[in-house]
Amino acid sequence: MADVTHLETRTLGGGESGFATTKFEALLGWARKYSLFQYPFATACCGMEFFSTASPRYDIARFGAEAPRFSPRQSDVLWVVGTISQRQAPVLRRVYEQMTEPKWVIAFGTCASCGGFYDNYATVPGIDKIIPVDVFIPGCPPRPEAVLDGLMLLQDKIGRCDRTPETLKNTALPDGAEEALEKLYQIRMKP
Amino acid sequence: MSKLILERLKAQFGDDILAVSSFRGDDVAVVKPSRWLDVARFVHDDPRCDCTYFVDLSAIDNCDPRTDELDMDDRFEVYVIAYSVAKKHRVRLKTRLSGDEPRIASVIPVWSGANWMEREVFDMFGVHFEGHPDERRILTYDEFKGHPLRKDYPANRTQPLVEYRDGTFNKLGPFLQDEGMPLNRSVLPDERQ
Amino acid sequence: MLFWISTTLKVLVVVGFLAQVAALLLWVERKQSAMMQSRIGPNRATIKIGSLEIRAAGLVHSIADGIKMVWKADWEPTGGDHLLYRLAPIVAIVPALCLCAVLPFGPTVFLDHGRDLYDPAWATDAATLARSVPLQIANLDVGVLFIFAIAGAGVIGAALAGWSSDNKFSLMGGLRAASQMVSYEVAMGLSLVGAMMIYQTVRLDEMVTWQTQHCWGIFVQPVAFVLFVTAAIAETKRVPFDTPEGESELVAGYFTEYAGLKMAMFASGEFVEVCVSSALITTIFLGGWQFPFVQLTGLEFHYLGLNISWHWAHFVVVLVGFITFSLKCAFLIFMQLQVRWTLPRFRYDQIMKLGWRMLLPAALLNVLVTGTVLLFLNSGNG
Amino acid sequence: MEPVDLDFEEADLELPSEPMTLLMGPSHPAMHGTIRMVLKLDGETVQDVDIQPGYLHRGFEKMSERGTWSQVFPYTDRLNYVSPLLNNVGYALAVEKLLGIEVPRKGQLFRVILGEMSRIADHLTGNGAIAMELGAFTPFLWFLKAREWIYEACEEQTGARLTHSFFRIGGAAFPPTEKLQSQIRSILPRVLEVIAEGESLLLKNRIFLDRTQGVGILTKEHALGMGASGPVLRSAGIDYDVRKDKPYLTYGECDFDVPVGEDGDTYDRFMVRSEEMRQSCRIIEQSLDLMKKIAPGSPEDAVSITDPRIVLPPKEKVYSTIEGTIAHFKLIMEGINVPPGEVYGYTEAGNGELGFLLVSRGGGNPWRVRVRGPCFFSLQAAHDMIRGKMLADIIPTFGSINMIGGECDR
Repeated sequence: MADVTHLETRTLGGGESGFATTKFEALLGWARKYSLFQYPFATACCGMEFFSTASPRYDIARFGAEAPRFSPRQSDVLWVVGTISQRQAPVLRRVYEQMTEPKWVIAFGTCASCGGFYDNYATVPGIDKIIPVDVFIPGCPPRPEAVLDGLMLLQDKIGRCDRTPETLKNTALPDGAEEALEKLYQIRMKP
Repeated sequence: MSKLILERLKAQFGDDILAVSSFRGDDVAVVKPSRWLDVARFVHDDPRCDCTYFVDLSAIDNCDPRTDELDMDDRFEVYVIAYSVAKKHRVRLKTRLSGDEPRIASVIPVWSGANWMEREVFDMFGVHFEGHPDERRILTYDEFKGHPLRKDYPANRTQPLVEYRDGTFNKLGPFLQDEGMPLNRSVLPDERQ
Repeated sequence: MLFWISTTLKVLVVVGFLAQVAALLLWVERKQSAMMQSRIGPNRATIKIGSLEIRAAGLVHSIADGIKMVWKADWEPTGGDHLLYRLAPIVAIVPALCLCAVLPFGPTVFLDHGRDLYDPAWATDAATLARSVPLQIANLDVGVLFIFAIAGAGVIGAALAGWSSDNKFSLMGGLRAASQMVSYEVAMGLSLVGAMMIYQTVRLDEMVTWQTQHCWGIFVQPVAFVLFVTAAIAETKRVPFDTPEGESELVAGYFTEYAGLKMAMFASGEFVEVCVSSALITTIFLGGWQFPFVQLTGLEFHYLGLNISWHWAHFVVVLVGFITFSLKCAFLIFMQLQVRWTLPRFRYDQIMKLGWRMLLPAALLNVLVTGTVLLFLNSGNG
Repeated sequence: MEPVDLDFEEADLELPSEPMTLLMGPSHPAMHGTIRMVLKLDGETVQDVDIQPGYLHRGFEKMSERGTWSQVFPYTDRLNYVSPLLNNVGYALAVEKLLGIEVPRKGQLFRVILGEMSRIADHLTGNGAIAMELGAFTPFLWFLKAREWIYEACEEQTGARLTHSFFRIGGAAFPPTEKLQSQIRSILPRVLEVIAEGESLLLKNRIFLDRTQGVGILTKEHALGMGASGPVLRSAGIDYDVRKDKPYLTYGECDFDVPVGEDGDTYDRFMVRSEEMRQSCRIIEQSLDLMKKIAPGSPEDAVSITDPRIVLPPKEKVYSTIEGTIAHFKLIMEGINVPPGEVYGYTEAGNGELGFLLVSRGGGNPWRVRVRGPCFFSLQAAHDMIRGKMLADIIPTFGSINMIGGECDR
């Protein structure tokens, strides 16, 4: 049985003060948090849900993570979207090294986080074997809502200047959310 | 399904067609390795077969490392599927190769599409194709040792190109060998370690 | 003394405005694309002052972008030419800023206008002119020619960036940018020749004066207007002419290897160029700061049997002129940004074909037709 | 006028011009993250290209040999992840061919309906990607908006947005929900409207036409020899659609057309895809009507067969009866006992003929599962579509093949 204590992760919400931050650092953190240029390293199935997250319904642009920059020099967040095979690994490593500081990495989906059910000769069992990761988003593929949650978790961490790896956790729906969703659904389904 | 192609093949090549069968509507002809290219060309060029559409080319490893010798005869079955768009019939040609230095003629002169498929078979099974212009690995990388789809290659023997980071991770590692798997996974001998 | 004070003030205002314009246009572009794509667009960033939360409909995101860019780590390629690499973004943005020097962004301000407000003759009086401030930083005799000379230097920035980055994608982007900008400069210059023949001047303020007295340039030179707008979009390297930085082909084109502030300079240089080209189009074809039927003394409408003379105070005339100029520019900028989200991009050779085989002959033809008509009219008169 | 440098031999010059080698990908925005192209460029012209797939090779075929027959389903989802349900159907039909069984009528119609929904999602993404890669971002997002509605309907039926693993050997996991008819009927007109809207932005646009027409031409003979299939083959003018040529499920009863192109260029592939979406809508409408006609309670009115050796018993039986528990245990732990044999089952998936060559040696595990991923073949044909064209032409050509990494590299 694995030791559970080290699995504890911080939940969304902040309010922790482990780091002595000056006003200037707080300002930088604030700016970085709302100006995340992303590098989508989209390889596999999760890429479809990554598109969905950018699509009109979920609109990742609301969080300031709009501009995809395909040049690693100009990007802040590396989204590793999908399975990383052994053949792809050097490429990923290179792209990570090419990014300029400060940089963050999000492991999007189970395959990127731990290899998923591709436990074989071809795949890397989790990108944190190769590069450091800030946020793990579980799911195969994760729903866009989970992706947005993961992005918010990252923003929260950036605001706190916190670099420990974290995993997105299940959060319960607030009261009345299900009824509201059902109502929304009824409205949307009207011909 | 008409068995026209199989009859034509038998009439043309006689004993070089080792066996024919039609299982669930799939017409299969097993060919001697030495006549592989000739049969393929016949199927493609013969106006009554007219199989100009290249469907698939791959291989099957028939060796069970728990019971069989690795260099057994008939270890690899290479097959090619061809289809006739006009006549709407298809045929599967097969040939059997020994496990020791498997070698067969390339069918690229007949169907140019066989190029990547033969590279894939070479990559996955180690079957060499004589006359292939560009025999490189295609799905795995050049540094890869062995041929992953051979039955004696353990499924989870990785050959990383990038050295794994050491250091502590604040999360669970990937699934271990015996975690979360059904009881009857066919774990081959050296996979157990 | 007045000259130095007013010039310094004007330079500060114009450059200060252009420095902000990138952030503003970034916001406009984002929100506009969001509207077209039935999205919401950026809206999460907030500035908290006490209990007050300012979101400004996502404008705060642009501020965050700016701050982040400044403190993003800089990077330089190990190969390539380091001096040129550092010089390139400066060369890219400075010409665009220089262009603003000759653009008249409002009517001349007369400081002692109170002397004789409604007599049209006072505007040409020598004493009045001595105490006047034209809303234009430098009133050069060469006017339009200065613009072509300086705008031509803009290409060097892109080419240098592509060359010194030590990256093949950058190199191709730089080459594409250079050839495209040089080609379109020809069509751009020729398209204005017709307008210059009609206005009989190359000075921008006199062009506006001509349009104030007669009619807007777009009505006498419609072909030149279309050609000039097309060439101007090509010069700013925006969709559909954005092959030098086409994302799906060349990753980020000539500034692939630029990070942080240097990349921000390229990006904002592009927005400044959009702004300047809009101002130029306004000045040459849309009557500059002139509001229809407004003369130096106020509203003058003497058509269709109506005779309306509504005298305004001088500062109102100046204000109306300035606001008109800004609105016209804003409209053109908006149009240029809108093109970005609707059109696919050209292929490199198609751009060249369009430039050399369509725009250039059309511009030459325009010169010919304008000349013939002018000759015909003049001979008829005299 | 004679060229000035007619006398010069390129090699004699002090600085002879040489072709430039350009590595494109795998992390290039247009290469979908999984393809690397090594280009030999003469200025902007592509002299030669070496297309290198394999960056998403995840060992599908090896993994299939390790599990039971049913455990392959989740892997098939991730082959062509744009239209997972079509892969599910393809694999299920191949295993059923090996077993020699046929699914009840309602199950067949259900497969057709969900499969065609998936096909629409696939083509929406593919066509949107062509537009996006040409720089027109807006139509792409409009198509994504429509795709969301399809995902929503699929989620309602199967419980998952993207990777459904819904169909089973011998049927489906669940019968259709009550909302099936109303939901799909309300979605289809709106999807068609979005398609028309997106096309109105593109098809009357001179730039789009110039960029796609006459670009990336694939000739008939070449397409046949290369084994290209689906929209890529049909755009080259060959009328081959598995749904018509060897009807499976209930496609034989449906009235639909197979759009065929003429030139085999990028524009034709775009048009074939968008026409196929309209035909898919027709198929779905007809299938919904056919499904309504099934008498309730008749043997046809079931989505799965009842053979306990193949289909899992209902959950209440598993928990309440010993027979149910044992059947469930045997099926899960040992897998479905498939008799020895070798079949090639093929269906029309989003990108063309999706074939599964299955070899069974008896017992619960497959001996060999070979997938004929249609993109792998189309991508191979891309070599000749790209060579000799310009650098910028690679992007729409490659986009119109609709290369899906999971299916191509497996």
